[in-house]
Amino acid sequence: MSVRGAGVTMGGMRALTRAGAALLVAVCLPVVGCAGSGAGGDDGAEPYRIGAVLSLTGSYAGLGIPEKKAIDLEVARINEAGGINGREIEVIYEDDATDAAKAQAAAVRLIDEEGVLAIIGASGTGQTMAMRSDAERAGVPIISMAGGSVITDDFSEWVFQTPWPNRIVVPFVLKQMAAAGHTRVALISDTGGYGVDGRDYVLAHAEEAGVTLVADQTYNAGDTDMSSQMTKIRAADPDAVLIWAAGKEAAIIARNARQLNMEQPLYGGSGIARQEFIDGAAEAAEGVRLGTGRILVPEAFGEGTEAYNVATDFIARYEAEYGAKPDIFAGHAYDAIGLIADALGRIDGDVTSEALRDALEQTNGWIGIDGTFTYSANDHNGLTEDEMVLYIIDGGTWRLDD
Amino acid sequence: MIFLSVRGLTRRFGGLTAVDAVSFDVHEGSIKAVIGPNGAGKSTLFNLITGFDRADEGSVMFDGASLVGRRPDAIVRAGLARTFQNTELFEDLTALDNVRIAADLGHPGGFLRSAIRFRLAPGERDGAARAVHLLRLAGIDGFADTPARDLPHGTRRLLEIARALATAPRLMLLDEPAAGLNGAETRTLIDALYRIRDEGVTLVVVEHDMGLVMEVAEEIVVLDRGAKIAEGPPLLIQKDRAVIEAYLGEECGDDGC
Amino acid sequence: MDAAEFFQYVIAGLKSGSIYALVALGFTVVYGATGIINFAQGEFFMLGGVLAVWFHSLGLPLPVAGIAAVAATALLGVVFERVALRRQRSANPLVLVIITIGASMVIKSLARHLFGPDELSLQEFTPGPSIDVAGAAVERQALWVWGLTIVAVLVLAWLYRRTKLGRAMRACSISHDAARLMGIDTARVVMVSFGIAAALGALGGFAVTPLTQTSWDAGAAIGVKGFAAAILGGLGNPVATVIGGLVLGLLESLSVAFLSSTYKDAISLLVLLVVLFVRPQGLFGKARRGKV
Amino acid sequence: MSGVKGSRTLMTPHLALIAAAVAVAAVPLLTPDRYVLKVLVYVGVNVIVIAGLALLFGHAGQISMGHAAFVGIGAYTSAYLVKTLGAPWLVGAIAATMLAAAGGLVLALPALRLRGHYLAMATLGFNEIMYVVFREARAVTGGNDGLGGIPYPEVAGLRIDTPVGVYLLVWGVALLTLLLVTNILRSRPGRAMRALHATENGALACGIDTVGLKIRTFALSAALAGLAGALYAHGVGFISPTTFGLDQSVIYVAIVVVGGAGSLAGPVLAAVALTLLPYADALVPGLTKETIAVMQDWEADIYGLAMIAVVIFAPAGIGGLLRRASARRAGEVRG
Repeated sequence: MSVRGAGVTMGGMRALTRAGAALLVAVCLPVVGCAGSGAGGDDGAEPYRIGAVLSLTGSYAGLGIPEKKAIDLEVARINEAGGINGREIEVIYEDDATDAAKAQAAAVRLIDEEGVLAIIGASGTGQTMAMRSDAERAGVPIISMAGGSVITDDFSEWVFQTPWPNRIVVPFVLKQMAAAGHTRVALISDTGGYGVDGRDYVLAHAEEAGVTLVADQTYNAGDTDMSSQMTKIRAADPDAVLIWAAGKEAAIIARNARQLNMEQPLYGGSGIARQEFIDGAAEAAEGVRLGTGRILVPEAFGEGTEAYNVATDFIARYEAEYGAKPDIFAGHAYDAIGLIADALGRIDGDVTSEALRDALEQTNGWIGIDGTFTYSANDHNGLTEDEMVLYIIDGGTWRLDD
Repeated sequence: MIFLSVRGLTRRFGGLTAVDAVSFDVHEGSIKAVIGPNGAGKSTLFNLITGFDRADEGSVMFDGASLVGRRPDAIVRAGLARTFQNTELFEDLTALDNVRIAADLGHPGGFLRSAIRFRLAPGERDGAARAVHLLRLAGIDGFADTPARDLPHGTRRLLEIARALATAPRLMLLDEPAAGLNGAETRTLIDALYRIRDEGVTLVVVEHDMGLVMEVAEEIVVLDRGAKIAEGPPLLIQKDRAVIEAYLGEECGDDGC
Repeated sequence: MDAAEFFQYVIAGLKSGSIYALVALGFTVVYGATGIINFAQGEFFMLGGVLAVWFHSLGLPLPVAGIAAVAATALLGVVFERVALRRQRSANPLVLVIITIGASMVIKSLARHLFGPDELSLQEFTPGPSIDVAGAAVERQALWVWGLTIVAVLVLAWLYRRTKLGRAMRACSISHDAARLMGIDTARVVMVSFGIAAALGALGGFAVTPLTQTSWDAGAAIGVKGFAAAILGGLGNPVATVIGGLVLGLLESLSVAFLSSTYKDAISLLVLLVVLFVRPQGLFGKARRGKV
Repeated sequence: MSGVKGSRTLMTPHLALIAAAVAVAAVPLLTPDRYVLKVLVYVGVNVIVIAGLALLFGHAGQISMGHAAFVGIGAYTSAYLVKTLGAPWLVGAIAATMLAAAGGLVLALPALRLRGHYLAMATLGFNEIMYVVFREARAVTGGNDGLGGIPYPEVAGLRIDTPVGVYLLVWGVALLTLLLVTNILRSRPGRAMRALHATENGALACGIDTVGLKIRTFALSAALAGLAGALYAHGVGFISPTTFGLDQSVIYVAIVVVGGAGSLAGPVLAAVALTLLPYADALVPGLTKETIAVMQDWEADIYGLAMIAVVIFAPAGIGGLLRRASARRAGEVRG
């Protein structure tokens, strides 16, 4: 009897021993894992180490993959040309799997373990924001390729941004709509970061641009049909519909509008400046107007200008290497690595993260794909509405709207 | 003294009246049997009394308090325990732990109290000891460390009785305790039933084994198609015309006469 | 709101709803045969679309590409059951559920490796302007979606009621042991069920891709909707399941019409929770008898 | 009964936890690596969540596909109170725990009526609804952009702002949680949970108040998730809705099953292994750049296959393997 009594408790003890063993494994495994890693010696010929946190998997994989391609292409070109100040550039990639916590851990690893000078990334707004506090702590500049306005609106002296945020694109598109006489505007936006950010700017700038919002609908990523929302919009009888969305749902919206026999012109921004939108919406894409940068039709830069040459050169090299034209995300990445290379070349003396940040802030008139960048101590986006052009989709491709 | 009083208990499932205005009393310290052909409503009756099912009409009084509308666990805590026709044991746990869980009822131990402490409560240690004692009372203490799923059929029934006993009941409802038992096992069961009764637990037994019923029951209630058709001591029930017809009817149904 | 506009919302709801229904049918078929929820069901939907695009890009005509995609996905369902699930049949059902969760991760990721991270498009089966039905515009492709849903339900109903296999499936849904006693090869029934479920999901994916495009990650969101629809329908017979899907689609569409598009998912789920609270077995599920 | 004396106290088994505590304390001495500590903070947070879910799901048999939402409730509650309203961290953490517990009470209501897949759907629906709330209640949560710059934890005027400090705090709480959960499992409520899991009718017949037990277990499990959320928010400094989505809830359930229902050590081990797995490329030494790139690319496949492999080869989970191993050892001793 007494033995049995003890047996009950013994079982419990074993359970605890096992829990203890589990914990031991937990704490010992990584320790073993990390012994031996660490920064290498310092040598004059050591390459400049730059980190890149990209969404190579997860829902933003479509952004991260072209971004990586563009960075690879540019780094190879720079290094073949002898590097910068005689030193090559080495990029250490991290995949954040479109996850904020992973992005942050990746940033920590790049900073503390790889000792990078700067970080390119992330692909997404949330991931960028997650990396911020560690970048600030360590004093390492970040150049984000995400379009969220919050990235540079909520200012940090360590965070830069290459794409045109909604702060720039939304007012531009609204003004274009007003100029075309579409003053009664209906908005449909996604509930993800891009759509919500865009919607905020539409609400804030509609009046100033001279348009009235007559409908304001949203949808969620993954929705398969937006005809309810479009029916609602149709009932509001707008002059034009503004689609502020990224991803495949934008194409569904265009289709739904056509299916509902809506005659109103459709407008959009950078989010629909993708070939996949045209493919997905097919005929419904015809006549859709969108405001974004000039990369889609390089002639927009003005043939013979330096910007035109930069863009066509990049497009040609990218196409030769990967067999497809670069999209806007590749352009964001081209600018990110290019801005860093430019800043590195301008540093006199010790190349440190802080010196790099200062040099980035002094960027003045650097010509990239997203535009001509002029950063300053209080502007870390460096672009203006002047970089925007209005396209119309015609015959399955973009052309400048006249 | 009337310990359990059932009055006009009725339960309908759709168009079927499974239990139809059944009334009977159980005296303290007695053994009462409920018999009837298959589908007579015996198990449903037990479920109604023990709170596992809700009656449409009628009342159940136990030791002066109404059981109507009370939850099954509250009824157990009030001193009325039960077993199931298809045993409901904790299959992965040992026989000892099966009983011990029911024995836990006797002592305190909420979440907070359990979480923040380094010693077992005295009651919990006693619980283990009491569980062993109850297994011995049921004659199955040799199986204490065997998981319930590995126990022989007869032992499972006895274990369920031991578990019900661990809740310190004053009245126990046993649903076909002898089903599937062999002769020797039935003998063990009968002995156990007497011992339990002698410890002051009143018993109500649903049973098909007429030998057992006639031997242990002081009074018998006979159900047919949900209604009570007879009640009385075994000798009278054996001669009751309605009872004989009910059972003969059943046999005819099965064998095609 | 005039009648035509209201009808337009109803059309929209029925369109989403029938997509949910096709996915939900896959859940119900597997549930009936095995008693588990197959978390890879959404991935079958994704594969139907993605594979159809791929076959079509290889030069197969659209209908052939569609049939090939459905067949290939069905085959994958069967193989998945044989390789990953069969030997575990006796195990805890939870183990099977976890295998389906792991499989959904792998299928999704493999699809990205094979077909890339971007959206893929497919042309409409019968291109053309939408059709006017009582003042509401109905897309031609939506007619295909409905038509295929109806065909799928009829075939399923015929299978369940009129064929030996269907009777075996129904027997399995009641009790595997009983089915075995009746001489039914339960292992085969389960395998076939996975094939049918995969085919149903793939059919939905194929029918919808011309409307929505598809991509490697299209399965997860639709999987949740399909599960919700299946639960709403009570995880029982095909007709109830389809009604569950349509009700869910209508709930969403009418939320947009009368309440808010931002909260439509929350609203429809809230309604689902209330329904479950009132009827724990779903709208059409059979209540368990009060027997202990 | 005299032989029982030695094991009457819970002291002996607690030695294992004390040993674990020593090991936890030793890590920062062995490696000053911030990255390792950061990853271990995620591990510690998940251990707390899993301890609670193992109690609810693994032992009491009540499935919750909504635990990520509780983590989110805790994270946002604490972040909002501390960052926006300037409350002390301890107040934030306590409020986070309480509010998550309240959420657990709400979710316990369907659990009283629903079983199996229906309960799974209800809890899953709860997670989706909470996700919409996290996304739309922008004044509190910051919406999709998330909430950044959440202050480091501060206890009794001591600001825990070093990686080592955060690590020790999280693991201190994790160990304490394991201690409490172990005690509960070994006592009356733990046995009642196992009974409920095995057969609810049997539990009722033992006089167990299954309604109260479900409600309390849900609340406790949710409270632990909320506490974990508060630790996550302040340890990481940034939270956004995607961290608390349905995917994460599914992963939690998977971890408990992979770890083995009815076990605590198993799920804890599984939580550790499966949380570390996605970081393996950075934690395993000596990998070439190419290997790392391949591992990153195939991470989801590896994760999924690992999950499948464990449950196929050990259907009772890691806990089952441990039980078998210790039974074998006991057999050898006896033999």
